Amino acid sequence: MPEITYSQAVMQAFTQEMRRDEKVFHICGGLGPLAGLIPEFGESRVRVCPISEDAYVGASIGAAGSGFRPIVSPGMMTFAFTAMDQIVNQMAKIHYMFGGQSAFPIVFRASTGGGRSAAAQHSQSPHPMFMNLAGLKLIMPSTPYDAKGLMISAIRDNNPVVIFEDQILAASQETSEVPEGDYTIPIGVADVKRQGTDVTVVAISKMVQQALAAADELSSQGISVEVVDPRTLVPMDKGAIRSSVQKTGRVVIVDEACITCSAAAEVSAMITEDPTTFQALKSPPRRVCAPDVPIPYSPIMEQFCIPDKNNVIQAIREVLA
Amino acid sequence: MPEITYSQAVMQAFTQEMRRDEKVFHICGGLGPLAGLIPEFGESRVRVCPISEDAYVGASIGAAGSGFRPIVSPGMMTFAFTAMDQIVNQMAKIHYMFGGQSAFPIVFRASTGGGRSAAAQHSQSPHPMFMNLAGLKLIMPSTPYDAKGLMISAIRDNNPVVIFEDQILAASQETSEVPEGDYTIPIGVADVKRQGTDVTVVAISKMVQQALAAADELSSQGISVEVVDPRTLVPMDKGAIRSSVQKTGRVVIVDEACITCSAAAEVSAMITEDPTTFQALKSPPRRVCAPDVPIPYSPIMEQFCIPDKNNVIQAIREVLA
Amino acid sequence: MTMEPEMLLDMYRRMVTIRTFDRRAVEEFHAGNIPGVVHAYIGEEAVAVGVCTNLRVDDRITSTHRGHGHTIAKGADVKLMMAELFGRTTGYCKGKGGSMHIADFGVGMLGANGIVGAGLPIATGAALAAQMDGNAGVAVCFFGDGASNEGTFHSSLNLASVWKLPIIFVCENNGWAVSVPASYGLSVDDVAVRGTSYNIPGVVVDGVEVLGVYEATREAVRRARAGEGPTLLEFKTHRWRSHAEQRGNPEDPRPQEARDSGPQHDPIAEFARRLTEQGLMSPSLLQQIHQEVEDSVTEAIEFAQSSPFPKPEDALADVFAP
Amino acid sequence: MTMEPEMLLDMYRRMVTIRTFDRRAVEEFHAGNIPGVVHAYIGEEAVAVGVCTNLRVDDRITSTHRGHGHTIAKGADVKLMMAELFGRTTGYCKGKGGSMHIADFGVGMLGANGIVGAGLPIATGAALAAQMDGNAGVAVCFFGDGASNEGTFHSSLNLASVWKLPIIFVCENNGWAVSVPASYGLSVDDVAVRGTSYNIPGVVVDGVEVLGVYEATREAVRRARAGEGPTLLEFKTHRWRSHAEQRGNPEDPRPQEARDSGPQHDPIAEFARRLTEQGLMSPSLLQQIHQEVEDSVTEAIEFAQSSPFPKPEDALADVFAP
Ligand SMILES: Cc1ncc(C[n+]2csc(CCOP(=O)(O)OP(=O)(O)O)c2C)c(N)n1
Ligand SMILES: Cc1ncc(C[n+]2csc(CCOP(=O)(O)OP(=O)(O)O)c2C)c(N)n1
Ligand SMILES: [Mg+2]
Ligand SMILES: [Mg+2]
Repeated sequence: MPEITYSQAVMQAFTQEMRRDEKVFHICGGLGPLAGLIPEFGESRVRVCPISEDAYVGASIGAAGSGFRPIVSPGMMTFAFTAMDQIVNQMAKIHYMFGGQSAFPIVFRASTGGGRSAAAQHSQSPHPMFMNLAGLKLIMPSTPYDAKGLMISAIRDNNPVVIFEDQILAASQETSEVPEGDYTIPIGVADVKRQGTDVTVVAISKMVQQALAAADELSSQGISVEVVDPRTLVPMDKGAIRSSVQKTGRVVIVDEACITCSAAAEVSAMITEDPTTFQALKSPPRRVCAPDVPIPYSPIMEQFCIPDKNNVIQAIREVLA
Repeated sequence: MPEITYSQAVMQAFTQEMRRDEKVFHICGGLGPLAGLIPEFGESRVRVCPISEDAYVGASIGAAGSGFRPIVSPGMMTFAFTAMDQIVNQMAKIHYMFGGQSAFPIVFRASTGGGRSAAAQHSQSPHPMFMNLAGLKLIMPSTPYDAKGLMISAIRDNNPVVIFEDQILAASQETSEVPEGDYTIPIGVADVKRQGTDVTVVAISKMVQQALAAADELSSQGISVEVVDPRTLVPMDKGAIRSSVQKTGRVVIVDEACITCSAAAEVSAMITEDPTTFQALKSPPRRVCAPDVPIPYSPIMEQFCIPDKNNVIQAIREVLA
Repeated sequence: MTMEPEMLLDMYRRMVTIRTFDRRAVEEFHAGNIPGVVHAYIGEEAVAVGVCTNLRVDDRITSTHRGHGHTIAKGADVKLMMAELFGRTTGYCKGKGGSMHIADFGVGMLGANGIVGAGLPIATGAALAAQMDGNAGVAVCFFGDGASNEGTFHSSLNLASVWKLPIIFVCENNGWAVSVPASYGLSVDDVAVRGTSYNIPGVVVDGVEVLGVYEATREAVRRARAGEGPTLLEFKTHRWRSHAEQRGNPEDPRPQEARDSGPQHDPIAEFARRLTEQGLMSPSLLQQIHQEVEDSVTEAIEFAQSSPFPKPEDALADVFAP
Repeated sequence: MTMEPEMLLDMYRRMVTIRTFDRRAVEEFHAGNIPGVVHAYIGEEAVAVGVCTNLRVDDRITSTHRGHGHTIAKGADVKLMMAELFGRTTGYCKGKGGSMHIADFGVGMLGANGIVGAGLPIATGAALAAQMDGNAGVAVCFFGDGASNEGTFHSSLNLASVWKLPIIFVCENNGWAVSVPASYGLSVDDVAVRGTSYNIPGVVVDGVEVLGVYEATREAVRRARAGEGPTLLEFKTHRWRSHAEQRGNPEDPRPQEARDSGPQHDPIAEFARRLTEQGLMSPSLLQQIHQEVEDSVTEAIEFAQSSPFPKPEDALADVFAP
C-alpha cells in the first residue's frame, strides 16, 4: 500500500469525492494545498474568499441548504471565531430548529493545536467548546489513514461535520499506509491503536503519538498499555472506551485542551457515571491536559503546557501505584 | 433586611460601584433596567450601542486597557456570539499575551438559560464553552444576595469577569433579603445552600432552586440532601465540593447545559480524579443535564430538556439505590 | 409596465393575509395560546409582497425575527405557520422553531432568524448556489436598519459583490431597532449609500407604496438574473406595533410621534385606493377579499388549535439528518 | 508648514530603525534564533512614521500581525522588542507574546494582533477612553486592505462615527492579503470610499512619501483632537517581502511584478533624496545615521541573546492580574 502524509490523505479524499459528486465544492480563506484541485475542478469549485469568515462560513450554510455540499476551510480554527455566530446559532441549530425540513451537508475543517511557538491565539485546542454545542459532529483524526476515511465519511454525511486537523500532523512529512481507493471509516467509532492489559490510555488527535511512545517505553518495563483513540468526539464511542477500562481497571486521558471542561473531562465523567465501569475502576481516572492558560510563545513555556510522552508516563505510573 | 429581586440586587451593585468609582461605566446593546442609572450618572456612563456586538465588546477591552472599568451588557449571551473573537482571542488572552503589562478590568454580563419558549438560539446555556477558555473568570449567581455580592467583586476585580444571569432568575419577581450596604462575596468560593448527610447535590445557577425543592421533598422521606452551589465556575471551589462529597459519599450534579462537556462533566472529573474523594464515593457520580439537543420551542419539549426537581429526585434515588 | 389585474389583486390579497395573520397571531399571543415571542410585521406588508411578487418559487429568501410577512409573501401555508406558532406537531417545524424560526424550504423560504444580521451570509450562500446551478435563479435577503450595522452586512455585501452573485439585499428601514432610533444607531441617513462601499447600486424607495416596491425590485431581480450582480434596496417603512409582543401587552416604549406615524402610512389602504382608482377594486370585492382572508386565518387557527402537541421525547428527534 | 530639521531627521532615523530592525529580525529568524513567525514591515516604513510623528506619547494605537514598524514608530525600545522575538524574560511580554503580540502600554502601543481586523474594536475603545478622559487624546488604528473586508471594520467605523470618537483609522493598503490581491478581495478600488458609509471623511494618500503621510494624518489628528470625529486614511504602500517569513525561506508566491514593484518604491531612499535637496542630509550624516541605527539593533540582538529564557513553569504566571 502506498505511504502518504496526513495532508496528502486529506487531499486524496477531496479529489475522489469531488469526482464522485459534482455538488461537493470548496470555500476557503486561503488556498494552500487546495490549489492542487483547481486544474481538475476549476476555480468555481475551489473558491477563495476575502478575509470575512462570518460571510463565507454562513455562505456555506446557505449553499448546503440549497442543494450543495460545501467544504469550508478557514485555515486555522482561531480565524473562525469571527464566524462563531454562524457556527453556534446557525450551522449547529438550523436543521433542528426547522424541524428537519432540510439537510445541511457541510464539512467545516480547520487546524487546531499548538507546538509551533505561534502564541496564544494561534495555538488553541478549542474542540471542547464544540463538544458542548449540540448539533455538530466532531472528528479529530490522528493518522493519515483515519484522516482520509473519516473525511470521506464527513463529506458524505448529511449534517454539518467539524473536522479539526492538528497543525503539527497537517504539516508533518511523516508518511504511512493509506489505500489509494475510496474507503470510509464510520463516524462515531473509536480505534484501539494498541492493545494492552494494565491500563487504558484514551488519547485524542496528536496526543495519540505521545500515548503510543509512552506505551512503547513502558512495555520494556513490563507495563502493558492499551491506547484507545476515540477519533470522533461527537458522537463518542462510549462503549469502546468503557469496555477497555472495564478490562484494565485503570485509565489515563490525554487531551491537548486546557483541562477545565476539556474533552478529557467528558471522557472521565462518561466513564465514571457508568456503574459497571465505575465498579471496575481500581484507581481514580487521571487527566493529562494543558493547564488553564493561554498557550505562551516561548518554546520552553509552550512545551511545558502541551502534554508529551513523559507526562503520560508519569500519569500511568500514578494510576498504577 | 430589605427584600429585593435578583435584577434589583444587580442594579444596586451597579449604583453603589458607579458612585464609588467614576471609572466604572456601562456599554450595552439595549438599556432595559440600566435606564434607571441615567438620571444619576448620565448617558456618557450608560452607553447604548448600535447592533454591533463585536465592535462594542471589543471597545470595552480597549477602554479597560486605557484606564476605565467597563461593564458590557449585550443582553442575551446568544447575541454575543457575533463578538466571540473579541472574547476568545482578545479579552481572555490579552493580559497574558502581553506578559501582564496591563490589567483589563471588564465585567461581561449576559443572560443565559432556557424556560421561556424562546427556541434554540435564545435558550442556550453555553457556560461550559467559557470554562474551557483560559483567561476569564466565570460567575453564575443563583440568588439576589449572591448576585449583588459577586457583581461588586466582579466590578472591583482587575480581570475580565463573565457573569451569566439566568434569564428566568433575572426576570423573576421573587424577592429575598439583600443588605442595602456594600458587601462582597469572594470570587471562587462555593456556598452550601443546604446542609445534609446522605448525598451531595452540586447545582448551578437556576438549578439550585430545583435542587433545594428536591431536598425539601426528600427530607420528608428521611433523606438528607446537601446542596452545594459553586457560584463561581472559574475558579471553582474544588475543596468545598470535594469535602462535601467526602462526607456524603454520593453526588448528583445538576447543570442546565447540554450534557456533553458540561460544567457537570468538569465537576464529575474534578471529584473523581482526587484520590481521597474517589475512595469516599459509594456510588457513581450522576449528571443531571439537558440532553445534547438545541433547546426546542414548544413548551412540552422544552420542559423535557431542562432539568427540574423530579429529574433531581430520580437521580438522587439512583445514587442511593 | 402593465400588470395583470389578477396579479394586482393577488398582491392585495397577500398584503391583507399578512396583516390579518399577524393581527390574529397577536390576539392569540395575548390570549395565551402562543408561547415565546411574536414580532408583528403589521405596517410593512408592501415590502414583502412587492419584493416577492418578482420571485419564482425556486428563488430563495432569508428572513428575520419579524418573518411572518416574508414567509406568507413567498407562498407559505398560513395553516402550517399558525400551527408552528401554537407549538404543534403539524407546524412547519413540528413545534421546534416557533415564530422566530419558521421556514418552508418547499417554497424557497430558508428561514426566519433570531439573530440580527445572521441571514445575510446565508442568503449569500443561497445566491452562490443559484449562480452555480445556472438557472438564472436569485436570492433575496431581508434585514432591518438595525441589522445594517452588524459586521455580517459588510462582509456579505463585499463577498456577494466580489463573486457578482445574483442577490438582492432588501433593507426594511422602519426607523427603529427595538427602542433605538435609526437616527442614533446609523451613522448615515440612508442605508442605501452603503452600496458604494461594495461597488453595487443602492436605491432608496418608499416602502409604503407596493407598486413602487415591485418596480424597484423588478430591476434588481433583472440585473441579478442577467448576471449583473447584487443590488441593495432600502425601503422606508413603518412598524405599527411594539418591537415584540409582551405578556400584559405593555405600551410601546417609543415616543408618541413614532407610535402615531405608523397607521398614518397604511400600505393596504393606499393600495386599495389605487386599485379603486384603476377600477379594479370595488367596495364589495374589497369586502369579499378581507372576509375570505379572515376566514382562512380563522381556519388556520382552528387547524392549529385542533392539532396535537408534540410528545416530550420528540425533543430528541431531528438533531441530525439521516 | 515648516518642520524643524531635527524632527525631519528623527523621522528619517525612525524609518531606518524599522527597516534595520526587520532586516535583522528576518536574518535572526532564518538563523533559527527567533521561533514562531515574523511578518516584515519592510517597504511600509513611511506609514508608521508619518502617522505616529503626529502623536503624543499618551495617544494610543493598535497594530496588526505586521506590527514592528508601528511599535518602533510609537517609541518602543528595540532591545525589549528583540528580546521578545527571541522569547526571553526581558522581552516586552516576558516571552509570552512574540512577534504577533508585542505591546508597550507605556508608550500607548496597545498591541500587535494575530487576528485580522481585531484591532479595530479595541482602538475604538481606546478612543472612547480618550473622549471620556477629555484631554484631547486620540487613538490610531492600523489595519490592512485585507482587514477592511472583515465585519469589525464596518461595526467599528459605524460605532466610532455614532459617538464622534477621536480616532484615525489607518488602512495600510499594500495590495495584498497573503497571496490574494486586493483587486480580488476588495469590491472597490479604494478602501477610503468606505468612509461614505459612516459619514466620515476618507482620504487616499501615497504611502511611500513620508511627508505626505504626515500631512494627511496631521489634519485627521487635528479633527480628532478638536472633537470633529473619526477619519479614514488609506495609504497605498508596498510589501517587499513574503507575507511572513517561513523556514527554508521559500520564494514569495506573488507574481514577479508584485515582487519587483516593492523595491521600486523605497520610502527611505525617497525621503533621503528630499532631505538632501533641502540641504538637511549629507552623505556623511546619512552614513552616520545608518551606522548608529545598525549598532543599536546589533546591541538589541546581543541584549536578547544574552537574556535568560523563561522557566517552564513561568507559563503559569500572568493569567490573571492581582
Ligand atoms: C446579534 C443580535 N443582537 C441583538 C439582538 C436583539 N434584537 C432582536 S431584534 C433587534 C432589533 C433589530 O432591528 P432591525 O434590524 O431594524 O429590525 P426590526 O426589528 O426593526 O424589524 C435586536 C436588537 C439579536 N436578536 N441579535
Ligand atoms: C480573522 C483572521 N483571518 C485570517 C487570518 C490569516 N491571515 C493572517 S494575515 C492575513 C492577511 C492580512 O492582509 P492585510 O490585512 O492586507 O494585512 P497585510 O498582511 O497585507 O499587512 C491573513 C489572511 C487571520 N490571522 N485572522
Ligand atoms: Mg428596524
Ligand atoms: Mg495587505
